[in-house]
Amino acid sequence: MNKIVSSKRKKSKKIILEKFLKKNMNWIILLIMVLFLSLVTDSFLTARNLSNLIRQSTIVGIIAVGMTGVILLGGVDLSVGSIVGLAAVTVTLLMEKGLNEWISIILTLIFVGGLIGYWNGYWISRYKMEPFIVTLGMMTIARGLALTISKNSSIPVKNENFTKIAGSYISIKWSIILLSICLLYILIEVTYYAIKKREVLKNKSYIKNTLLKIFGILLLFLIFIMYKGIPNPVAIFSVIIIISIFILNNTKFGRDIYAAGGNREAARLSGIDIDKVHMKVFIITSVLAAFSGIILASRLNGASPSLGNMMELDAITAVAIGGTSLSGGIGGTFGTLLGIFIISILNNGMSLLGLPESYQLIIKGLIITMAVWGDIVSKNKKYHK
Amino acid sequence: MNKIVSSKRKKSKKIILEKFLKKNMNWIILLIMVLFLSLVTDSFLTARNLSNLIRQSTIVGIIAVGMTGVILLGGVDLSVGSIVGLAAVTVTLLMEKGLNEWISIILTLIFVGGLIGYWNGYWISRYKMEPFIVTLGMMTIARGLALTISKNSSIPVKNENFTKIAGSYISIKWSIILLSICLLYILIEVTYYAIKKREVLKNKSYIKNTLLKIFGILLLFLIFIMYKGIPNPVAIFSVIIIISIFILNNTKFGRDIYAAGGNREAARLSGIDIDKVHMKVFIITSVLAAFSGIILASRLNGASPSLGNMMELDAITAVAIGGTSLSGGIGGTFGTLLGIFIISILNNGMSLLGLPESYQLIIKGLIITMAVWGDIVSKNKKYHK
Amino acid sequence: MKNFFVLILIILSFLFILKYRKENFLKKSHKVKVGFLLKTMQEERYIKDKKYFEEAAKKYKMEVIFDSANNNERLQMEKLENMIAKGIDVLVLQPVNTGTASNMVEIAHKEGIRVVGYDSMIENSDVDVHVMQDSWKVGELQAKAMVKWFKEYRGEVKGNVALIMGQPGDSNAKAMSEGVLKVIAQNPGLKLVAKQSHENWASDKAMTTTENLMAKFNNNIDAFICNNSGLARGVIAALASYNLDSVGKIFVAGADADLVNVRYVAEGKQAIEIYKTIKPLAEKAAYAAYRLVVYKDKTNIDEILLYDRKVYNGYKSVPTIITPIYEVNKNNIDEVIIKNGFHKREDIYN
Amino acid sequence: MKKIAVKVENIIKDFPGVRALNNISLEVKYGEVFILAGENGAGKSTLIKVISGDYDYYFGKVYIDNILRTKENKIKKIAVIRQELNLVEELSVAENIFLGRLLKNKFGIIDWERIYLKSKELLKKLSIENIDVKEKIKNLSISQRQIIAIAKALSKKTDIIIFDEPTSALSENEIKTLFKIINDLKNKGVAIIYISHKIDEYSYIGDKIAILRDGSLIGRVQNLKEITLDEIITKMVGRDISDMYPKETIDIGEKIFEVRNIFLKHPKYNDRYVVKNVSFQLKKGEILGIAGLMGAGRTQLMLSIFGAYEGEIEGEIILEKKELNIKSPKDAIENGIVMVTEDRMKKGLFLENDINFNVITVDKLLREISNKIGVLNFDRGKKLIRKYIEEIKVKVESLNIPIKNLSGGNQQKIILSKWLATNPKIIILDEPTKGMDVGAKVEIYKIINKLLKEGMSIILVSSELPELLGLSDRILVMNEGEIVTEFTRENATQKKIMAFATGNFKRGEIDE
Ligand SMILES: Nc1ncnc2c1ncn2[C@@H]1O[C@H](COP(=O)(O)OP(=O)(O)OP(=O)(O)O)[C@@H](O)[C@H]1O
Ligand SMILES: Nc1ncnc2c1ncn2[C@@H]1O[C@H](COP(=O)(O)OP(=O)(O)OP(=O)(O)O)[C@@H](O)[C@H]1O
Ligand SMILES: O[C@@H]1[C@@H](O)[C@H](O)OC[C@H]1O
Ligand SMILES: [Mg+2]
Ligand SMILES: [Mg+2]
Repeated sequence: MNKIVSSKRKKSKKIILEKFLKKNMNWIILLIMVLFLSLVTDSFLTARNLSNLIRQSTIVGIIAVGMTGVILLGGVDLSVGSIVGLAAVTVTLLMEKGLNEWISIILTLIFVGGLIGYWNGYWISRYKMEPFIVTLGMMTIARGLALTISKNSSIPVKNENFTKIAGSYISIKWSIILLSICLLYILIEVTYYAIKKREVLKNKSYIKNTLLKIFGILLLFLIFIMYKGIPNPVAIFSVIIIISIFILNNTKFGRDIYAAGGNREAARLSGIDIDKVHMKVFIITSVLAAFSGIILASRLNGASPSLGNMMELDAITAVAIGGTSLSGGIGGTFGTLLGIFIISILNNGMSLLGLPESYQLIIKGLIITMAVWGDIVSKNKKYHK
Repeated sequence: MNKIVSSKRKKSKKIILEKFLKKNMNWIILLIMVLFLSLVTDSFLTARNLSNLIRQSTIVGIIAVGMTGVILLGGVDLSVGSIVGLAAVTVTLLMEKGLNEWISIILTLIFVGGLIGYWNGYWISRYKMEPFIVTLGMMTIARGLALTISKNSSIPVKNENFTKIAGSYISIKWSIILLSICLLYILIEVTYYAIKKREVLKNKSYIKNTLLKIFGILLLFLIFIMYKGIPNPVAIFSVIIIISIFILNNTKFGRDIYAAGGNREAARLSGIDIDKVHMKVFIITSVLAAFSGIILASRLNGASPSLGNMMELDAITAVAIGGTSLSGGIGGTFGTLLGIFIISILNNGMSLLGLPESYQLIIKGLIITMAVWGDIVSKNKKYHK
Repeated sequence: MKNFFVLILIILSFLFILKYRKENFLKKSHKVKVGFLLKTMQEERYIKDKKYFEEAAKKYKMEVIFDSANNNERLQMEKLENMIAKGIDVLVLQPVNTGTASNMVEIAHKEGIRVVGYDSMIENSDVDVHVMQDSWKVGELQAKAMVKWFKEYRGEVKGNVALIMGQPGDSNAKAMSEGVLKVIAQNPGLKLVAKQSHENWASDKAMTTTENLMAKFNNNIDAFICNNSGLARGVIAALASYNLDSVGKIFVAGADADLVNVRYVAEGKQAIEIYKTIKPLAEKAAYAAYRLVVYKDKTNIDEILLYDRKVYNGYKSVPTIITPIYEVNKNNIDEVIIKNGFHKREDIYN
Repeated sequence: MKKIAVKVENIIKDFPGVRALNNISLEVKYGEVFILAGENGAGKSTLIKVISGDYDYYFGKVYIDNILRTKENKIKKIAVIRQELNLVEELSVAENIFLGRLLKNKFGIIDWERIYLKSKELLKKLSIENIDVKEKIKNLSISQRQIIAIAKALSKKTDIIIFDEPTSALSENEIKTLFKIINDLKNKGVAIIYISHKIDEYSYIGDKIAILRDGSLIGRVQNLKEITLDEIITKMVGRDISDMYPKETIDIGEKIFEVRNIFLKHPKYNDRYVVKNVSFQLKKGEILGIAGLMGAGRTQLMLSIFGAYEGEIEGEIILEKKELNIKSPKDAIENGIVMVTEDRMKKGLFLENDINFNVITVDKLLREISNKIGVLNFDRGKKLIRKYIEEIKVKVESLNIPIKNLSGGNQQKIILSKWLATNPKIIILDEPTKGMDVGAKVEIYKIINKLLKEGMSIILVSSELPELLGLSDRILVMNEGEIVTEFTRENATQKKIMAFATGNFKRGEIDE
């Protein structure tokens, strides 16, 4: 008889449970956090707090969307945090100079987001420099610029319209309409598949995703209808998320990103313009970071040059927790969204619990490690080299 | 006649100059900085300032030595800055509890450096997690720990001996003796080659290096003899540098690092225990960071939990400027030393010039980018993926 | 698949709870909830802020919801939102950024929560009350002490001064520095030879700056004025290596009166510290918060509490309770620090 | 009786979805050369990895010198030359040879002197003199690397050596040297397991043969004397292969493509040329073979035509009487020139992705199936993929299978179908059948014929002379970056080609 050299064989029941646990590690972490917080605090599971929480996640969330693209390419962008600060300062200064809010926003997106992205992209694609070091340099430069143009001080916003951009809510009526449209769209899609392409409905992960989407929308319904409607930044963020998922999955550009991140050389030899892909991704990321800075300035009613400090690390963390491999090629925005929520719930929960800052840091570090560990173990992913 | 498809052809004279410029980009940057600062400020080129400058570079320098190993493996360690803070706080607290300074130092090295390094190494080697994310988690955790154990406050040092460790100088007499020994060693080596292995002396880069070493030591002679002798931290740092160069070039462990960083799979199949190499490197790096924290506490006569903030980025920058490729396998400590000096001279110079912080940041970012660009262009190195 | 449904079920049951949970359920408790939101806990002094505030709140039978924001203004706004979700009745706020905190006041006001500005001025805002020391005055006091020192040790007010500033962009750092600069401008004999910000208030960076300056001016600097105690510690550490860490040789001033610095003052290494009285600050803030809740329906602050004077913050004149700041020098440590219970005698001397 | 070196019993090794080895038992004795034969994906490399101890988990037993291998007792005495070479590019030749076993002096410090000396010795034994032992691996060609990998295994001084396709990148001369060394080793009593797809090598050096198909042993282990090559092939593929090189006569048309005076500068050394003054023409429906030894510059020449060469290029490229300015592979593809590169894993495949992705991810195709703003039409994409996959007869259950789970042959077919979908005029094949079994090779050859019929022209770079001779209409021979001669199909022979490839004759000289 064969003897088993391997000691890995276990009873099948155990394996199934283990597999389940591993496969859904992030969801489990999320669930445990939610359960725990609901039981221990009075305020976590209120529509208001959840609405806050979702809104709070948008600032880093917008950046993390761009960062997902960068990390899919196997790179990293450390300059986004400083860009947030620089953009916030720039947009407020422009308005202070008397420019209309929309013009200020557009100028900021172009000159802060676009130019910095171009700079990063230039060195990275033209000279094949490491994104880490190029964006580290830019992180320093952009912070210096923010300090310089703001003369080291904070700038208030007096423009009411600007403040409304991130400060107000979509009315409950419109919120209901919008969410219903989303729901309808999903239902139509399902029906379409049911009629035209039966085989899709047999795909487990498709079903899982659809259920998840429906469930998510219902949850949002509850939250936003019970509390003021959809916050503007959340609406903006949702649009960005949807567009980015669409781009990554359904456009040539998205494909190019996966190809360039998965095997640079093979992609190049397949005629894909690697340099252009890098350039575009870094520009988009910077523009999104600038946009995030603008929203932040609007939320804060003003700006200071130190805004966005260390935000790059939060964004990277969200992407990593969301299962995008730091060596590129694998992952996507949907995971990042999950990552963002894990971090936001964590921050929100610890703050509701009134934990001291020092403990918050420790717990946050532990959870980051565990979440990424769960992701790695579950997908049997490994970092190479 | 041949037609030129590529437009890249240039005249040969230009090429030679260009080649020279490219090849020595970092040295040229260094030289320009030194020249500029010598002309513009009265104080840059004084023994005292240079002695300061070298001493100032040791704190980040010690960390950068460890970081060189980590980066040679293709990883990165973001936790070192927090370890500096945690170690500084720990060692002072232990002394406050009445422990002898040496015992406190050893306990700190073991329990802060060793344990954290083990933690990082564990996740990275056992689960093949990305060093970036593991050490990012640890960066947060260690900072939290530092805040917790110090109760957010600064801790004084009353122990005179401890203060002396980093505060005092090796007497001028001994400094002369030590430096002379170094010089002698080099001369003996050259003589040995001249007699036994003529061909080595024909090796351009060997001659260049030897001349560089001799010149360096003479310079140190001048500086340290004119000003108080060798500062203790500089002596310590020198020893660490020499050991690390030796380890990387002449021991199995060192070569294993290059192999593992250059081609993980090939190294593994050659019987190299990749996991162990990672474990060792991360432990050494943490211990060095802890050591750096201890020296910093000694210099400052006390510690506060926020010490070392962002120092990881300085260390990584130094390594990158020094020509170690962030994707692993290429580089070494000697380059890192150059990188450290570039950064230190930059910081020192800008501070002597009295530039405001905001400009300092901009210039620093630009120089980082240029230096690494120079390195990449000169060696035709590229980041892959 | 089955497992997935279990998961959904669990989540659905949560929804159930969510739906049937009335928000005002939170407000059932009768205790007044006061939110106390600091900018960070990463400085020594803030432990005291928290402790004194909690003690004082207890006296008024208020429940304290405490949080701090890691020096991050975005985070601070989020924390405020969390606090509001927890149902606070009144807010005591130390802004991370004095320039952009007005929005937080507005958010709180929209929820019917009144705001006490703490420690620093919340500019351009409709804040209800300020309880603060005057940061500008801190700088002024440091500089005046320096002038006195010059007269005493040098016979004339003539020499080189270095200003060691905190986080670039920090509004308190800015205010303190302006106070210093004004005094220097009034004394033509004083020359400002350096003015350098330090990222993260890092004391090791201050040490490096000091070393560079001493080399640059060949030890010819007479005074260092620092925005906080940590920076002053860096300066002292650098001076120590030249044996210049002594009041007789070089004047060093810090602010916050951290334990180590008070010790330096006692040992004669550092000339002065500024003690920003934290106990009265915290107590007055708790008092103001309490009154603001109790007299919710009154709009005129004059009828609610006693304050020192009105200070214009760019938007309106804010009723302000000013807490004292003191110079700490070798001779008054007992009186200023120990008697107030700020540090213990045995901690300072031994 | 010879002693038993390796014995395996009832080995089963599963990968997700595949049983790579199914109940394999065999033994290898000292002093014999044991051939492992089998198609791509038959499980040869997997068996090697089980034997050498790379895998911790498998069913069955492995004995080395009659000692059972366990997790605790891994017995690391076997030297393996792996299919995927595994050298560290940034390190020197010498260090790679001694990697993991660097020689030390009595203080435990690495003794570089001895390492260099020993490496030189080893290379000398392999009749390689032109490789500097201090040179970095990254500056070597693939064939040179292969030799270093062999040297590395030989340096281990063990008495069990496994060669997993050592000759697929070697020239005939080098192969001869290698065989001499293997023979010497055998005579010294070393046990050797030898894997190769070049079946004619078997009778040359082998003693025994085991044939694997789909993870199972076909028949028993036999003496090579008892079995004919045809029988081996039949057993391997499970059917008869009548004609190895099914060359079909196709009408060769007009000149379609020409390169003139191509010079390629070395990307690092400005004064060195990798390719010098190369000119040639290609006609419609023609297969132009290019022969040459390792490092002759064939790959670089092809890369330059394809727009992927990294250094400076001079010369003219003319397609259908139009001069092209090709700056990137994209330009080449646009103009109907495509290239199947020699290093499949590193430069051809997206290993983490499925078949779908691998076929469609070509700039041109992606653009073809997307609308103006770049939104992809997956239905159109799938149709395209199916069409070309069917055309090339890849048998796969689904297009969602990760490409890394396919055998080498199937992977190569996927790459071919991807290029076909771009509608090329000229296909450059660089070692297209490297490391493939006979069955898969013949299939590739059939595809090549089909392509010619459809009006394409092919440039075939290959180190396997029989393949070149069997398929090409004309053969160019390169030596040190230059084309030294040209043969027609009729008057080319292996011997003549080698004479020119080795530089023994120069351009214009007439042989014999
Ligand atoms: N790491 C792996 N994961 C999954 N499947 C694998 C793995 N390695 C090999 N396989 C599969 O196992 C089978 C045997 O592969 P193996 O590499 O042993 O074949 P081989 O006989 O060496 O083929 P070739 O001649 O192409 O080298 C193939 O179907 C292959 O796809
Ligand atoms: N990227 C590169 N950098 C430096 N040298 C290179 C590079 N690529 C190729 N060379 C050199 O160019 C020469 C030609 O190599 P090429 O790969 O074209 O040979 P080949 O004829 O295809 O041989 P084979 O593939 O059998 O090794 C070799 O001497 C090689 O060392
Ligand atoms: O007390 C100081 C505070 O006023 C300033 O704003 O931040 C640093 C502290 O040390
Ligand atoms: Mg194989
Ligand atoms: Mg080739």
